[in-house]
Amino acid sequence: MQSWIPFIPESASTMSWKVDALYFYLSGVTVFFTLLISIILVFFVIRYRRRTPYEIPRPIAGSHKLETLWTVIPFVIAMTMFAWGARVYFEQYSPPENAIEIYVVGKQWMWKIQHSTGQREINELHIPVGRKVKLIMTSEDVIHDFFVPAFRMKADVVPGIYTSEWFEATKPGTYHLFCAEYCGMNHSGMIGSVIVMEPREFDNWLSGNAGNQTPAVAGQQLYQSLGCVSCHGANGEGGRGPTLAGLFGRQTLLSTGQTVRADEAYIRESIINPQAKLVAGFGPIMPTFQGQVSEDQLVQLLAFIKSLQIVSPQPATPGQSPATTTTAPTRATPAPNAK
Amino acid sequence: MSEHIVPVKVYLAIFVALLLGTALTVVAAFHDFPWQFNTVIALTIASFKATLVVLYFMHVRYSNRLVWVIVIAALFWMGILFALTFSDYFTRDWISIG
Amino acid sequence: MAESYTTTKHAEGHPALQHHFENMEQQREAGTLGMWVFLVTEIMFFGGMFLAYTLYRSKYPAAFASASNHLDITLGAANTGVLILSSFTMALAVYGTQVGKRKLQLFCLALTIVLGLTFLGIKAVEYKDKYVDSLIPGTLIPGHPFSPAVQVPGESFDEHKLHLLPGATVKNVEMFYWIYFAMTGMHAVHMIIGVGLLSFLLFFSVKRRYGPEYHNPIEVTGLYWHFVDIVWIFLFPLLYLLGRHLEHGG
Amino acid sequence: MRAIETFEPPAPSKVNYLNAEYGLKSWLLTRDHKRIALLYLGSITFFFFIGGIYAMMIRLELLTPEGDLLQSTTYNKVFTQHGIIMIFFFLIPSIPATLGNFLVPMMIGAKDLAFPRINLLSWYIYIAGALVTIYALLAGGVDTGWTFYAPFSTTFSNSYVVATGLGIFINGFSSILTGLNFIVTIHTMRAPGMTWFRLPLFIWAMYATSLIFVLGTPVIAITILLMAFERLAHVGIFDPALGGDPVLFQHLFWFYSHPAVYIMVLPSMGVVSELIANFSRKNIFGYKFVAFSSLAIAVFGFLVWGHHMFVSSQSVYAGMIFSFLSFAVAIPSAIKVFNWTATLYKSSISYDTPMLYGLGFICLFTIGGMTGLFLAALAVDVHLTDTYFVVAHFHYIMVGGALMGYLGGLHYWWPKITGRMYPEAWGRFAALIVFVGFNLTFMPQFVAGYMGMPRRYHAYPPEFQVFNVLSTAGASILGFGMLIPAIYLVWSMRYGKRADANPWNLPGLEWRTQSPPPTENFETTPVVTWEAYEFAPPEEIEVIGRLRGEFENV
Repeated sequence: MQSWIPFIPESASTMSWKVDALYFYLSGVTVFFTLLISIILVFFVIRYRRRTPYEIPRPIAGSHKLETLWTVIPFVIAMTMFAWGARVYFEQYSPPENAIEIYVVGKQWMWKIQHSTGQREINELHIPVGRKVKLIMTSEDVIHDFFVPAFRMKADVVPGIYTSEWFEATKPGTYHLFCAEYCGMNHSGMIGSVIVMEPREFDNWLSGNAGNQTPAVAGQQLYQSLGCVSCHGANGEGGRGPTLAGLFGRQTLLSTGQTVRADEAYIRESIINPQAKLVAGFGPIMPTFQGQVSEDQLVQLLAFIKSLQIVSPQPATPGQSPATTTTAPTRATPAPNAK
Repeated sequence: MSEHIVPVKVYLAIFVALLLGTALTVVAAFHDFPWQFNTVIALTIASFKATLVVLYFMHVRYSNRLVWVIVIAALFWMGILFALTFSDYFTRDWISIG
Repeated sequence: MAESYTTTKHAEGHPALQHHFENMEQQREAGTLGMWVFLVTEIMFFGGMFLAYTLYRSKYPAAFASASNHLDITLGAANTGVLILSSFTMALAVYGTQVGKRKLQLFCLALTIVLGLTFLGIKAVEYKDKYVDSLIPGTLIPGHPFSPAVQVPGESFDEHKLHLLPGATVKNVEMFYWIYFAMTGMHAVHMIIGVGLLSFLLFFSVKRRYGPEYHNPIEVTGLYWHFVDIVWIFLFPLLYLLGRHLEHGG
Repeated sequence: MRAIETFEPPAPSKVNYLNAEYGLKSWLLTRDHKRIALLYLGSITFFFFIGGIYAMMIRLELLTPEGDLLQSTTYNKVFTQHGIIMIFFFLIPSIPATLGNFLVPMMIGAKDLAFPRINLLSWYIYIAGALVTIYALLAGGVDTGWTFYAPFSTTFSNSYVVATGLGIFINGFSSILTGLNFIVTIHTMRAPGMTWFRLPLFIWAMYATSLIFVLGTPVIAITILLMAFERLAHVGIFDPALGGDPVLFQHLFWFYSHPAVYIMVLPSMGVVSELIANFSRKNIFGYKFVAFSSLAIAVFGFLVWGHHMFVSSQSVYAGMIFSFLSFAVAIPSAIKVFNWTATLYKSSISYDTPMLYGLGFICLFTIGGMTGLFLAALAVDVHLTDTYFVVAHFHYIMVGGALMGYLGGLHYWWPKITGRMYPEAWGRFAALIVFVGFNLTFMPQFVAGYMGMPRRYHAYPPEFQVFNVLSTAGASILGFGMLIPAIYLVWSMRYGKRADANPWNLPGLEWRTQSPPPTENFETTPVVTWEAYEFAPPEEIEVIGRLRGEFENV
C-alpha cells in the first residue's frame, strides 16, 4: 500500500495531504540542517586535521552576533513548524457538524463497531467515500488507539470516557486499521481494515447488512428493560426523573446551581454515577448502573437519548437510511453478522 | 555562610502565631463563605504558617541567596507540575466531542 | 556561601572533620545545602500526591467534603498543635546547641521525640477509628473491605455513619480515604524516620558530641523536622477542614 | 600556530586508588568516589549486555512479519524488559554514576564528593533495586511496556508489575542521592580559583543533570508507588473502574520521564564538549552559551512532557501549549551543535577514538534532535506517535546520543581510570562499525514509522518487512561493534600500554595528577589560575571575521 511518492503511505483522507505537506516541510528542514552540519564537520575535520603533533591553534573568542544568529533563525523556523502543526491539529481534533456518527468500543483485542443504522462490525469499518465520518469511541478495559495510517489519523480510546476522531475518505479502497496504544498480549492482533466504498456501493452494503437494530432502538429496549421508563417516562418526557427528550446538547441546570452541557460524557456519567451531577429540582433517587450495563449498552442508551432530541420531523440524515428508520424491529439482537 | 543565632523571643512569637493561625483556620472552616472562599482562606492561612516556619524555624530569612534560590525553585517546580497538568484538565471542555 | 576559596585553610583539626573537607565551615555548608536539596526532592514527592488530591477534589467535591467531614477534627487540630509545638522545641534544641546550653539541648531533643511520638499515637487512634467504621479503602487490610454505614436522611445522627452530601457517592468517598491514608501514611513514615534521627542525635548529645563548634547534624535534622511539620500544615486544612461548612449549612 | 607547552608531570608514585588497598572488603566498603565509579561501571555494563540480548531478540523476531520466533506474550516481556533495563539500569546511571562519579571531584579539584558514604549507599540502593528487578524478570517478567500505562499495569496485566515497580522505585533513590551529591559538591568543594566559568563543560552538564535527578525522580517514585498500591490493594487513583483517571498517570509519568531523556543525553553533551575542545586543542566556542544551554535544557525539559500525550485525550489547547514549549526546548540543543561545530574552525583536530565518537555524536544527535521536531509538530505527531518513527527518534537520542557520548568518554578517560591505554586501531575500527551499524538499524525505522508501522507489534503486515530486514541486519553489525570495545577494554586493563599522567597533553585538572590517581586525587589541593580549555595564553585570542568588539572573554 504505497502512494506514488516513495516512502509515503497511501493518502486516502482530506487530512492526509495536509499532514504530508507539513511532513515534507519538516523533512526538508531536517535534511538541510543535517547536511549542513555534516558537510561543515567533514570539511573542518579534513581541512583542520592535526598536521604536527605539538601544534596549538590560536584560540578564538566567541561571538554574540553568531550566537544570536543561530538562536533566532532556529527559533523562527521552529515557530513556523509550531503554527502550521497546531493549525492542522486543531482541524484534526475539531469534530465536524453533520458527520455520520459511528460508535466504536475497543476491548482486548478487538474493535466492536456499531453504525447508527444498526450494522455491527468487528475489526472492520465500512464507510462511504466523500462523507465526513465521526467515531465516538470508548474502551471496555485498557487504553487502545484507533489508528488509520492512510487517513493520518489516530486517537486514544480511553476507558471511562468518550473520545472521538473524524475523517473524510477521498479514495475507495481497503486500508489498515491498527491499535496503536500497547494493550497487552494480543496487541499486534488488534488490527483490521477500513473499507472505503463509493456511496452507491455503501448503500448496497448497508441494505445487505440491514436487519440489526439500530443502536437507538436497542437503547430504547434497554431503557424499558432497565426500568428507566418508570421515572423518565416512556418517551423521555420525564416524571420523577428529569426530562430526557431534547436533552442532548443542551445546557442543563444542576442542583448545585452550575450548568453543564449535556454531552456524551455527562450522559454517561449520569447513568453510572447518577448522584454526581443532579439536575436542579430532583432528588438523589436514581440507582447507579455501574457494572449492570456494558460499554456497548451504554452507547445504545446514549444513542437512544440522542434520538429523543428529534421531536420535529426527522431531518434526512443520510446515516439513517429509510430501510431502518421507518420500522424499528424490536426483535432480539441476532449474532453479529459482521465478521 | 556566617551563622546567625535567632533569639528565643522570635521563636516564641512564631510559635504563638502558628497556634493562632491554626485556631483561626479551624474557626473559619465552619463559617460558610460565598463562592470558593473557604478554600482560599484555608490555603492562605496554611501558606502563611508554612512561610513563618520556613523563614524563622528553618532560618531562611537569615540564609544566603543559594538557600532562597532552592526554596523558590522547589515552589516553582511544584507550580510547573500543577499549572501544566491543569492546563489540560481545565481546557478539556472547550471542545466537545459531540 | 564562598563562591571560591581565596586561600586554602588548613584543617582545623576538629575530630568531626571528615578527611575530604578543607575545614569545618565547608563541611557545615555542604551538610546544610545537602539537606535543602533533599527537601526539594521531598517537596516533589509529596507534590505528586497533592496533584492527585487537587484533581479529584475538583472532580468529586461533594464526596470529598462528605468524607472529610467524617474525619475527627478535634484529633486533627490537636495533632496540628502537637506538631507545631514539636517544631518549636526542635528550634530551641538547635538554639541550645548553638549557644552551648547543654541542658536546653538535651531537654528539647527529648521533648521533640516525645511530641513526635504523641503525634503518631493520636494518628494511630484516628486510624483505628477509621478501621472500626470500615473506612479502610480497597483491600489494604484483606478481609476488611470499605463498607461504611451510610446515614439515611431523617435518621438520628450517628457519628459512626457516613453522612453523604448531595452528589457524593460511596465509591468516591473511598477514593478520598485512599488519598487520606496515602498522604497521612507517607507523612507518618517521615515522622517515624524523624523520631529515629532525633533519638540518634539525643544519644550522641548525651555523649557530648555536639556543641557550638559542631552542631550541623542537629541543624539539618531540624530542617527535616520543620519540613515534615509544613507538610502537615497543608494536610490539615486540605483533608480535615475543606467542606466543613457544608456539614452545617446543608 | 604555536607548539604545545607540556605540563609538568606530577612526580610518579606507585600508590594509587587501585592498589592502595586490596581485598573484596576494601571495594565493597570503599568511600572513594573512584572505586564507587568502578563498582557502578561493572554493574551497568552487566545490565547493558542483558538489555542488549533483549534487543537482539526483538530484532530477530521482527525479521519476519509472522510472530514465529517468540510468542506474543514473550515478545511483550522482551521489549518491556529491554526498555526498563536499558533506561533505568543502564542509561540513567551510565555517565553520571561512572564517569561523573569518577571525574566530578577530579575536575573541580576536590578530594572526594561531599558525601562519600551517601555515594556508596547510592550504589547499594542501585544494587538492591537491580536485585528486585532481576527477581521480577526471573520469576516471570513484566509485560506492561516501560511506560507502565494504567489501567493495563494496575488491573489487567498478569505479570510481575509490582516487583518491577519496586525495583525501579528503589533504584530512583540511587539517582536522587547521586544528583544531590553532585549539586552539593559542585557548589561547595571547588578548588581555590575554580570559579563557575572556569568549570569544564562536563561539570555544567552534570550539574544540570543533577537538577533533573533531584526534581524529577521523586515524582516517578510516588507515581510508581501509587500504581503498585492500586494493583495490590485495589485503591483507585488511575483506574477508571475505581473512579480514577488514567491520563493523570500519564501526566505524572511523563513529568519525570520526559526530563529523564535529558538525564540521558545531557551528560553526553558534556562529554562531547570535552572531546570537541580537547581533541581539537581549542577553547570551546561560546563557552557561556554552551554552559547555560545545559541549564536551559534542564529547566525547559520539565515543561514539555505533554507532547507524549497529543492523542491521549488530553485537551487540544494543552497540546498546543506543550507543542510550543517543545519547540522552544529545541533551541538550546541547536545552540550546542552550532557551537561545537564552530569550535572546530581553525583548530587542530586529531582522529583519536574519543574524537570519532564525539563527531559521530554531533551527526547522530542532529538527526535525533531534528526528528524530534516532527514529534513536537502536533499534526504530524498524530500520525507518527506510537509508530516506529518514535522508536527510531529516541534511539537516535539514546544510542546515537547518550551511548556514543558514553563510549567516547570511556575511551577518553580510560587511561586516567585504569592507567592503561586501549588499543587505538581497534578503537577507531569499533567506532566506525558502531556508527555504520547504528544508522543501518534505525534509519529504516523512520521510514517504517511514517509508512504506519505501529510500535510494540510482534507481528506486522508484510509490506513493512523490507525495513525490518535492514534494521535487523544493522542491529547485528551494531551488536558486533559493541562487543569489540568490551573485549579490548577488558584486555587493556592488563595488557594495555601504560599511560602517563597526561597522555593526550591536555590542560584539564584531571590530567594534572598521576594515572591512575591517588586516593585523594591530588597530592596537594590545586590552585586554579587558568580558564577552561586554555591551550594557549588568553592574549593570543583571535577575534574572527568582522565581529571585532563583539567578543566575550573566553
